[in-house]
Formats: sequence, C-alpha cells, structure tokens
Amino acid sequence: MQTHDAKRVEITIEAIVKSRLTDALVDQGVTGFTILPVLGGSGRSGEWSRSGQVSRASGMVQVICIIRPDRLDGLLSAILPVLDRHIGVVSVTDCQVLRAERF
Amino acid sequence: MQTHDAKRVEITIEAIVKSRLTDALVDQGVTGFTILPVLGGSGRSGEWSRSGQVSRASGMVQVICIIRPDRLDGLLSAILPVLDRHIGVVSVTDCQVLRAERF
Amino acid sequence: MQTHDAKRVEITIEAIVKSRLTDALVDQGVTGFTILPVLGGSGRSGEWSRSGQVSRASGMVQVICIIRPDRLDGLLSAILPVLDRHIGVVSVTDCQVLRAERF
Amino acid sequence: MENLLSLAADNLVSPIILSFVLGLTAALARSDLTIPEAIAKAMSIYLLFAIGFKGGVSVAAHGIDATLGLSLIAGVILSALLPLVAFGLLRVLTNLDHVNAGAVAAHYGSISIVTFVAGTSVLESQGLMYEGYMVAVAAAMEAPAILSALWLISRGGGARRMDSDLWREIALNGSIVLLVGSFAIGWITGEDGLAEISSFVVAPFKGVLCLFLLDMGIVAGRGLRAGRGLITMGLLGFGVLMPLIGAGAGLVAALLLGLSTGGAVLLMVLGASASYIAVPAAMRVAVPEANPSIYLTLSLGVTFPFNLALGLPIYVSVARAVTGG
Amino acid sequence: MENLLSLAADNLVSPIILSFVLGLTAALARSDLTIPEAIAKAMSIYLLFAIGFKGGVSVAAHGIDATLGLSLIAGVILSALLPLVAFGLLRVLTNLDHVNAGAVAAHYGSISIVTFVAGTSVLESQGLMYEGYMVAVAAAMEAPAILSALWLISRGGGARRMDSDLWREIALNGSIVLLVGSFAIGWITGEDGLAEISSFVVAPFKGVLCLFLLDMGIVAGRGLRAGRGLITMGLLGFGVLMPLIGAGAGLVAALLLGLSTGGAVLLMVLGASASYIAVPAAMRVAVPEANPSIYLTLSLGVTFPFNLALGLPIYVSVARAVTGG
Amino acid sequence: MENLLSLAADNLVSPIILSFVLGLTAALARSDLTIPEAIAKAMSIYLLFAIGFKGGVSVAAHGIDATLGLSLIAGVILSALLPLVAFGLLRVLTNLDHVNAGAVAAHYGSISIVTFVAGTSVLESQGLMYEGYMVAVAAAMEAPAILSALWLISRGGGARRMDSDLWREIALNGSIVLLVGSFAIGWITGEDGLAEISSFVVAPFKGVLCLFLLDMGIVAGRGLRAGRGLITMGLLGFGVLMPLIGAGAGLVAALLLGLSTGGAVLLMVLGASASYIAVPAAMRVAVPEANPSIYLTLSLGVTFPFNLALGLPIYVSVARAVTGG
Ligand SMILES: Nc1ncnc2c1ncn2[C@@H]1O[C@H](COP(=O)(O)O)[C@@H](O)[C@H]1O
Ligand SMILES: Nc1ncnc2c1ncn2[C@@H]1O[C@H](COP(=O)(O)O)[C@@H](O)[C@H]1O
Ligand SMILES: Nc1ncnc2c1ncn2[C@@H]1O[C@H](COP(=O)(O)O)[C@@H](O)[C@H]1O
Ligand code: NA
Ligand code: NA
Ligand code: NA
Repeated sequence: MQTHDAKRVEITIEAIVKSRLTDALVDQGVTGFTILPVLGGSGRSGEWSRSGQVSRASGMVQVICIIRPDRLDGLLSAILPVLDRHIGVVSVTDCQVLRAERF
Repeated sequence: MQTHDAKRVEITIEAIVKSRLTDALVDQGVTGFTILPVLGGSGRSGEWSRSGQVSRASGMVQVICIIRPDRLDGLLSAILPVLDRHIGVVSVTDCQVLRAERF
Repeated sequence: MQTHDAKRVEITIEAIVKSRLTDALVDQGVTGFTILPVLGGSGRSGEWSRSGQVSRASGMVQVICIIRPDRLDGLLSAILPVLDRHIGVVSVTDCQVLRAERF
Repeated sequence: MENLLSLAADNLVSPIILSFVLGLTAALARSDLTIPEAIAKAMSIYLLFAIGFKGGVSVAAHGIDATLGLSLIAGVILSALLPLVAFGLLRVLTNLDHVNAGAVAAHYGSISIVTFVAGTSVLESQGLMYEGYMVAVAAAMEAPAILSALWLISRGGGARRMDSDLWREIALNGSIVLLVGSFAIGWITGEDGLAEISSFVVAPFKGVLCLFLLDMGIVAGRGLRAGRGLITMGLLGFGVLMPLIGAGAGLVAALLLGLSTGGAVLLMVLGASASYIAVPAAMRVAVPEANPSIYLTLSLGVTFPFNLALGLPIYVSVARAVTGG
Repeated sequence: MENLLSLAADNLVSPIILSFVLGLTAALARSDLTIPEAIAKAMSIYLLFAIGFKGGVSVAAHGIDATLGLSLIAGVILSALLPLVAFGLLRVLTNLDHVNAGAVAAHYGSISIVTFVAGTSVLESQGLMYEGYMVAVAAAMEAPAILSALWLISRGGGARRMDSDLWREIALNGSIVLLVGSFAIGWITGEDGLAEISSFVVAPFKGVLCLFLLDMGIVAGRGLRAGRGLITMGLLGFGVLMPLIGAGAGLVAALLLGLSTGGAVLLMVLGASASYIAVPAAMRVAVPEANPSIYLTLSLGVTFPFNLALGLPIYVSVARAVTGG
Repeated sequence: MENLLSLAADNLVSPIILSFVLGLTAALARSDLTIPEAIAKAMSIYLLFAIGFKGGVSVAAHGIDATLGLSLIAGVILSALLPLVAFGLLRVLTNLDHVNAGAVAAHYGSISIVTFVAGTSVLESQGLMYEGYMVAVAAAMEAPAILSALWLISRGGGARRMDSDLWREIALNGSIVLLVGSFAIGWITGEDGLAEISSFVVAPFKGVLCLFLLDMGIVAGRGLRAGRGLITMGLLGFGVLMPLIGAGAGLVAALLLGLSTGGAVLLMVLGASASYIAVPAAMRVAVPEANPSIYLTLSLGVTFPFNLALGLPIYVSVARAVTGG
C-alpha cells in the first residue's frame, strides 16, 4: 500500500479557546482537523474532570491535525500565540497517510 | 522494560459506517480496536460539530487499531473499500507495545 | 520552531481503575496526563459499547501521558501492576514537544 | 382567508414556534448556545415514545376502522411517489446532478415526525379530532421514499449498494422501531396504560417540544450559515413549492380515504414535511457521494420552518374549507 | 391460582414490562435504537432520588416502628448469606470455577433497585401498602453480599485485594449514597418536602421507569446476543431457580419480622433480585479475572426479566396467600 | 430576630438545600457520585428557560410599570460598581495580585441565576410577590461586571485583549441569550403560552432544582477538596462579607426604586450572589493568567452555600423589616 510521510499534531487546549485556535489554523491554510472531547486531566494547574461542570470555563478538547511535513513550522508558529496565553500541550508525531493529495 | 514494535492505525470515519469498518477489520482477523468519540472537525467537506445533532447522518468516530507491523498491509487493503466511498482520514504511526503476544 | 524529543504513552484501560492508574502515575512523579473518553471497542474479551450502560463496570478511558524519554521506564514499571490485573492496552510513540521544560 | 390570517398569527405566537425562532436567531448571531447531543437525542426519544404511545391508545379507544389499512397503503404510495415528483421538480428548478437530486427527493417523500407533532398541537388547540392511527401512517411513510429515490439514482448509472446493512438501516432504524413499538404498547395497554404514564407522556409534552425546537433552530441556523453558498434561488423555490405539492397530494389521498378534517390535515403535513433524521442517515450509507449540506439545509433550514410557520395554518384552513370541518 | 394467572397477565400488559420487551426485541433484531449513556445515568439518578425520597417521606409520615432496625439487620444477614447458597448451587448446576462462581454469587446476594421499583409499582396498582423503610433495607442489602463473596473467593486461594479504593467503591458508590441521602432528605423534610417536589418525584415516575426499562431491554438484548455461547442450561437453571430461593428466604424473614403483605413482597423481591449496577463495578475492581459477560448476562439477561415478568406476580400471590393480605 | 431564626431553620430543611448538602458531603467523602456533564447542562438550560419564561409571562400579566427601565439601569450600575468595592476589599483582606483580585471581583459584580431561583422559591413559600421583570434585571447584571473588572485589571498594567471573540463571549453567551430569549417568549405568549407549557416549566421546577443543586454540591465539594490550600482566612472572610455588602447595595437600590418587598429581596440576592457560569468562562478568555481555582472555589464553594443557607433568610428578614412587607 502506497503511503506518504506526514506529521500528526495533537493539541490539548482549553475548550473555550477552541475557535480561536481553529481560526488560527484556517488562517494558516490548515482546513483539515478533528476535535476529540477530553474527560479530564492533570497538569501544573492541578487535576480537573468534566463531570457535572456547567460552566464552559473548565474543560479541554484535543485538536488533531495531520499535515504535510513542510507545513509543520507554519502551523506551529500560527498556533503559538494562542498556546502562549492558555494552558495546553502540543505533541508532534511522524506518521504515514494514505492519499497524500488530501493533506 | 521489554517493548515490541507495532503499528498504530488511527481511522477517523463517519459514525454511520463504523460497523461496516469494524466488520471489515474482523473479517481480516483484526479483533482488537478502540473507538473514540469525535466532537467535531473540518475537512474538504466543511466544518461540523456534534452538539445538538439528532440525526446519525453527521458525526464521526475515531477507530484506533494497534497491530503487528506485518499485518499492516492486510489491514489497509481491508478497510480501503469502506474508506473509498466515505469521507475520512487514516494515519499510521510506529509505536512500541508491552506484551506483544496480544497483538 | 525548537522542539524536543519526548514519549507519548497512551493507555487504554477500564474506567473503573482510572484513579488507581493515575494514583500510580502521580506516585511516580508523573503529574501531567490527559484522559479521553472511549465509546467502545473490541479485544480478547469481546466487543462492548458505551451506549445505554448505567453500571460503571463496563467502559474504558484512554490516558495520554507525554513525558521525557528518560522517565519512560519508571512510568511503565509504575503502571504495570495495575495493567497486569486489568484488561487494557499500552502504546508508546516517539514525539516532539514544544516547551520541553514542562515535561 | 381572514380565518387563515388569524390562524397564522396565532400559530406564530405559540411558545413552540418562538422557541425555534430563538434557536435560529442565536445560531445566526453566532451565540454559543448549544444543546448537548445526548440531550437532543433524549428529547427525540421522548417525543417519539410519547407520540407513538398516544396514537396507540387512541386506536385502542376508538377501535380500528376500515380506513386504517387503506390509510397505511395510501401513506406507502405517497411516500414512494412523491420522490418522483420531487426529482422532476428539482431537475427543472435547479441544476443538481441526478445523485444529489435523488438524495434530496428521498427526504421529501419521507416525513418529519416533529412537523407531525407540531401539527397535532395545532389541531388540539383548534379542538379538531384526528385518527389515532395517523402515527402509524407516519411510520409507514418513513422508508418507501428511500427505496424509490435509490431506484431513481441507480437508473442514472452506478448501481446502488443495497446490502444487508442498508436494509437494516432503513427498516430497523431506531426512530421507526421506537415509534412503531410505542404505538404497539399504547394499543395493548390502552386507556389504563395511559392513566399510568400520562403525567409523563402528556403533561410535559409541549414543553419538551419547545426545547427540542430550540435545538432544531440552533442546528438549522448553523446549517444555514455553513450552507449559505449552496442554497440557490432554485433550491429555495423547491423547498417552498414541494411541501405545497406534497400537502396537495396528501389532501387528495385524505379525501379518497374519507378521513376526518384533522386526519386530512395530518396527511397533508406528512406529505409536506421532509425527513431530517432517518433519511439523511440512510443517504450517508447508500449515496455517500451526495452532499449532505444540500439536503440537510434544504430540509431543516428551509422546508421545516416554512411548514412550521406558514404551512401548518395553510393546511388547516384548506382542509377545513375542503372537508367542511 | 386463577388469581396468580390474572395477576401475571395484568403484569405483562403494563407499559413498564412492554417497554422492556420493546428494548429487548430491538436489540435482538439488531436495530440501532440506543439511549445515550448520559441519559441512562440520568434516569437512574432520578429513579434512585425519587424512590429514596419517597421512602423517607413515608417513614416521616408513619413513624419508625420497632421492626425498622430488625428489618435492616435481617436485610444484612440475607445479603450476606444468599451468596453462600448461590455459590453452592452454582457449583452443583454449572462448571464455573470458584472465581466466577463467587462473582456471580455476589450479584444474587445483593439487590436490583429497578426490580424493587417495579415491585412497588405492582403493589400500588394492587392497592397493597408497604413499609416505607423497605428502601433503607434495599440500601443495606447492596454491600454485604460483596464481602461474603470475596471471602468465598479468597478461601479458594489467591488473596483478594481489599484496599481502601475497594472499600470506598463498596461503601460510597454513587447509588448507595444517593439512595441513602435522598431517603434522609425525605425523612427530614417529610410531607412538606413531598408537597414541594411531588410533581417531579411522583407524577412522571412511571413514565421515566418505562424509558429506563426500554434501555435495560436494549442492554440486556445486546448482552444476550454477545453472551449467546456463555449461557449453558445449568446457568439458565440457576438464573431462574436462585431468585425463587432468594424470594423464599425473603418471605421467611418477612414472616419472622411480621412485615405487612406489601413489605413481605418487597423483601421477597430484594432476596430474588440480582444486582447489575453496584456489584459488577465492585467485581471489576476486586476480581478482574472473573468474566463480566457471565455475571452481567445472567443478572440482566436472565434473572431481571424473569423477576419482572413472572417473579413479581408469583411473589405477590404467595405473599398474599401466606400472610392472608 | 425570632422570625429570622425560624425562617433560617425552615430554609435549611428544604429539599433544595439538603440536596446541595448531600452533593457536598458525597464529594467531600470522595464518593463516586457524579452527574454527567450533558445532564448538568440540560438542567441549567431547563432552569434558565423556565425562569425566563415565567418572568416574561408575569410581565405580560401585570404590565410594565415605570420602574422596569429604572430597575434595569440600577442593575447595570450595581453590576458595574460592585467589582470596584470587591477589588478594594480583596486588596485589604487578601494578598491576591491585581490580576486575580480583578478576576474575583468580576464574579461578585455579576450574578448567580441559581441563587436567584432559590430566592424566588423562598419568596413563593413565604407568599411574597415580586416583580416579574426581575429576571430581566438578572440578565442585565451578568455582563457589566466583566467590563469593569477588565478595566481594573488593565489599569494595573498589561492591556486586556478585547477582541470580537471576547465581546461575543460576553454579550452572546448561551445563558444570557436563553434567559433573555425565553423572557421574550413568555412576554409575547403570556398566560396562554404559560397554560400550554406550565406542566413543563412550573410543575417539575423545584424537583429539577434539587437535582441541579445536588450537582452543584458535588462540584463545589470537589472544588473545595482541590482548592484546600488556596482558601486563606482572608479569602473566606471576603466570601462571606462581600455578599452582605452586595445585598446592602441591592437593598438601597430597591428602596430608591420603590420595589415590592419580594423585588427588594431579589435585588439583594442579585447583589449578593457571585457568578459561576458566565464570568469564569469570560475570565478564561480574557485573563487566562488568573487562577480559576481561586475564583471558582470562592464563588461556588464559599459564597454560593453561604447565600443559600444563611444569606437568603437574612435578606428576606431585613427586606421585610425595612420595607414593612
Ligand atoms: N505531560 C502531559 N501529558 C499529557 N497531557 C498533559 C500533560 N501536561 C498537561 N497535560 C494536559 O494539559 C492540561 C493543562 O496542563 P497544565 O497547563 O500543565 O495545567 C492538563 O489538564 C492535561 O489535560
Ligand atoms: N488533515 C486532517 N487532519 C485531521 N483530521 C482531518 C483532516 N482532514 C480531514 N479530517 C477529518 O475528517 C473529516 C472529513 O474530512 P473531509 O473528507 O476532508 O471532509 C473532517 O471533518 C475531519 O474530522
Ligand atoms: N489491538 C488493539 N488495538 C487497539 N485497542 C485494543 C486492542 N486490543 C484491545 N484494545 C482495547 O482494549 C480493550 C480490552 O481489550 P482485551 O483485554 O483484549 O479484551 C478493548 O475493548 C479495546 O478497547
Ligand atoms: Na413528505
Ligand atoms: Na438478591
Ligand atoms: Na453580585
């Protein structure tokens, strides 16, 4: 099966700034992403959990973005301003995709 | 700690064809997978979000499948017919697993 | 963009022992992790799905833990006792992170 | 005519319609007001259960008359034929290709249970009776349209995959099973069953409907914003014309069957309404090439509000005039 | 006997039972009808809150009689001893190893609050009174069975891990806390409290129970499909015999305590029913080697429907005959 | 005084307060009792819809009097000024930096709709009338506090980002839109609309409020456990003192406006209560450096229970004494 190199960027970020982040992605020309719900977590700002929360103040989401390797730097610079002010974590993994023309 | 090479296949696909996809996996002898909910996303067919939807027409899930490297090609060929007709994305990552005999 | 090597550990485990697992992580000094909900899955113990379940007996979660490479072995040994008794899967992937000082 | 206008005005100031308007406005203004997916599903389960159950109880109370069977058959025929009309109309009014036209046509042959429910609300507030088994007719009309639209599409080339998954999707999809099942429960348990659970299925019904329509307004508004570019004047015209044609066909059928005025209104509503739950799901399975934004925006963003705000009072007035009810 | 048959027939045509049947049928037919997890949890929270609250109010209204304390003790003893009987029976009827047999036994010593609730519904429709504190007895019977089953399992080798997590899981699991807590709230606020919230905890109760049983039917049906291969004739026999034994033990205890006819029925129901919420969770923590498909299928797929459809009328008839109520 | 004590005692034994206590206790004891997120959101949507709708109906019934507009203006002024008082008090009593102090201050200028709802419950049980438009005043008080707190924070250095996202977050956040929208629906449809859906918005209201407070108790308890180290004596003092100051300011405004006794109580409650839905979300967007544990624990873990248990009876007693109602 013919596969192609790509980068998988996974951004765990506060739900409340999700649209700020995806706007930054779209501005950078990155229009493909998937958003996963996050149940809870723990970090330097302590532990939290989604259950029972009504306010949108707590709660995070995970934005997954698969892109061509050469677009990685652009993407990271685009999202950094959002990440800088808000808590969250980014990881980048090498991956292989089918149908590279889509990315 | 003794770890073993494996492949992590992550398939983001329309919820409505989930059982078609898992049937194809099982037919191919792949009986281990995990399904994550997806909140929303964006791609060539536009942006969507899960909230408020009643119809099962929109909505995606992410199927994660960890397999021995030599089974990757079989798996990809098995799922391709489903992926070809429906929107969705596949990425393959190298990973390490504990207890290789399970995969 | 300056990135640093790290390991991404993804543990799919029964929801009911989630706090046992995270306690083990915290004991080992790993205080950063993210927990994703799992909709369903299949493995040696059969297929299951979350919908309609009331009991907390079924249901899994996915715990994601990004750590510095040198802490991997400690982490794996810490979680092994929990994993040994309960069904679940662990995968470890190489990844790159921004702001390494956080991990 | 005066009657129609006052009815339309009355209809527009009901909490139900205004809730839809609120949701639509909020979404168009890009408010973050949302209803969690699980809650939207729960409300739809509640509405299907309640409407099915009450229909069954009413059949148990009034007995089956000869027209029940005939009405079911009429419903099936309507559902199977309306897609052909819709398909033709789409080819004339719009430049949709035959796959997208077929997918849209399937929605208009099938029905929207929420529009049906809103119709029963209007009838009740007007004091008009209707046949309890109209719920069963609604259930019968869900699926045939899918089959005839798939036939239309396959005629245009490219065989459709009618595998067992698709059959199950069509015949055993949750909303049909729940509607038919609760209809059967209502029929079996009758007035006694209703007495036991009426403070659940009757009392809060309209209030739940309000919140459900709030959600539908939100979803429709988001769809309209996303689908701005898609909805041409031709499609818009279709979305308003087709329900009138469907209602007309429903009225003719009702007159042939000799239904009550209320029953005639409901058959008009079923003809006029377009599916937005069952058919979109079936189309994703069977015709994934068709663009869901088109059929969802048309059905939920154009035809549903049209029926709710203007269609219902028109159908009631016309049915009253024609049947003398 | 005639009485029993008519009672059984009456029972079978209630919306509650039929909703379970609908869910079961839909799942066995592989319909995609599902209830979102959050909604199933919400309904279970509602039912626990309402049943606990009403029990507390009833105690506030009728006062505590001497048998309350004795009933609690009897419940604890029943819950602790029934697993021993169940374990023995399983070793005779089936070839489960001692770990799986112990895990199953724990479920049958403990109780199913939904079966209890269904029992109170039948009592109400029969006009039979019962002691309000039976809810407290139900709460008291949740946990002891777990401890005695763990003791059985550890006797067979392999020490069980009784760490603080497990204790908390057993003693502070959400359903016990909610049941006991709302019982206390009902007791403290009494009839005044009930007047404030009765249109929430009383009026829609049976309707919510219907939808909850619909969901239980779906879950049971899926379990039965998945667990087809697991349920041998021996297990099936156990799943029907054990509730009868449990009911018998409950009846003896009720007679010793001098409970009312309705109270006797409920203690029989508690003895007869098998847990499917609290105990499965505790078993996953304490005995992960045991196969959950066995105990869930048995408890939810065999014993729960048996009690619902046949057990309840039997227990009512027997209790009436024996207590002369 | 005696009156106050008996009122306080009455208040404490209501199912509403006890449900909060139950949730709090369960969370502090580390029980796993939780309410799914979707259900908590659904209950909050229900409560906002019902309270807004009923407020609108009441305005439709009693007509607008001249004080409506003045009350709205008074609310806006209160909401804008209270953060200044809160900020000053925080700088005296605690050693929070100006960013965190500003974020906390925003919460106390804004309002908690659940406290408002609990206040209307107490009024109803006391047979006190109140102006229906107080709901609109509540809505008007949500946002101004945010702006004045952001101004306070920016004065201390570091320009705040007031971009369009933030404006939308503040002005179009779901709870304001729903409250104002359902108020409008109630106003337009009036008593007729209420008759249609009162068994949804009125009858089960208090029961839903109980379950919602159960959830708030759980969330508050978890927050208190996590925020143990954060809540100093100074913060605790602030959390109790500030509501009294806010209530005082509300009372003065109510006297100037000439509100009824019930209206005065509600304006006191609005002044006294601290936001825990809208403002935390706005602060995360505008002032992410501020620590959410501080403001959430203070608002939900200290001030909310204080108002619920002690504040409400105090405000009612004082308002009665002062207005002679
Ligand atoms: N090392 C990590 N691995 C995975 N997720 C993390 C990690 N650190 C932080 N997170 C996630 O990011 C959120 C905020 O982290 P922090 O900014 O450290 O409080 C946490 O609640 C976790 O969901
Ligand atoms: N580059 C990408 N990275 C991550 N997810 C994607 C990407 N492209 C598409 N997706 C996901 O796949 C769905 C369908 O994509 P598409 O077929 O391009 O419309 C989207 O809604 C996303 O959830
Ligand atoms: N190969 C695999 N890839 C991904 N997830 C798996 C795999 N095997 C098992 N799982 C997950 O782990 C759960 C328990 O697996 P098992 O212990 O094999 O029954 C399954 O329900 C899946 O969610
Ligand atoms: Na139609
Ligand atoms: Na039992
Ligand atoms: Na305030």
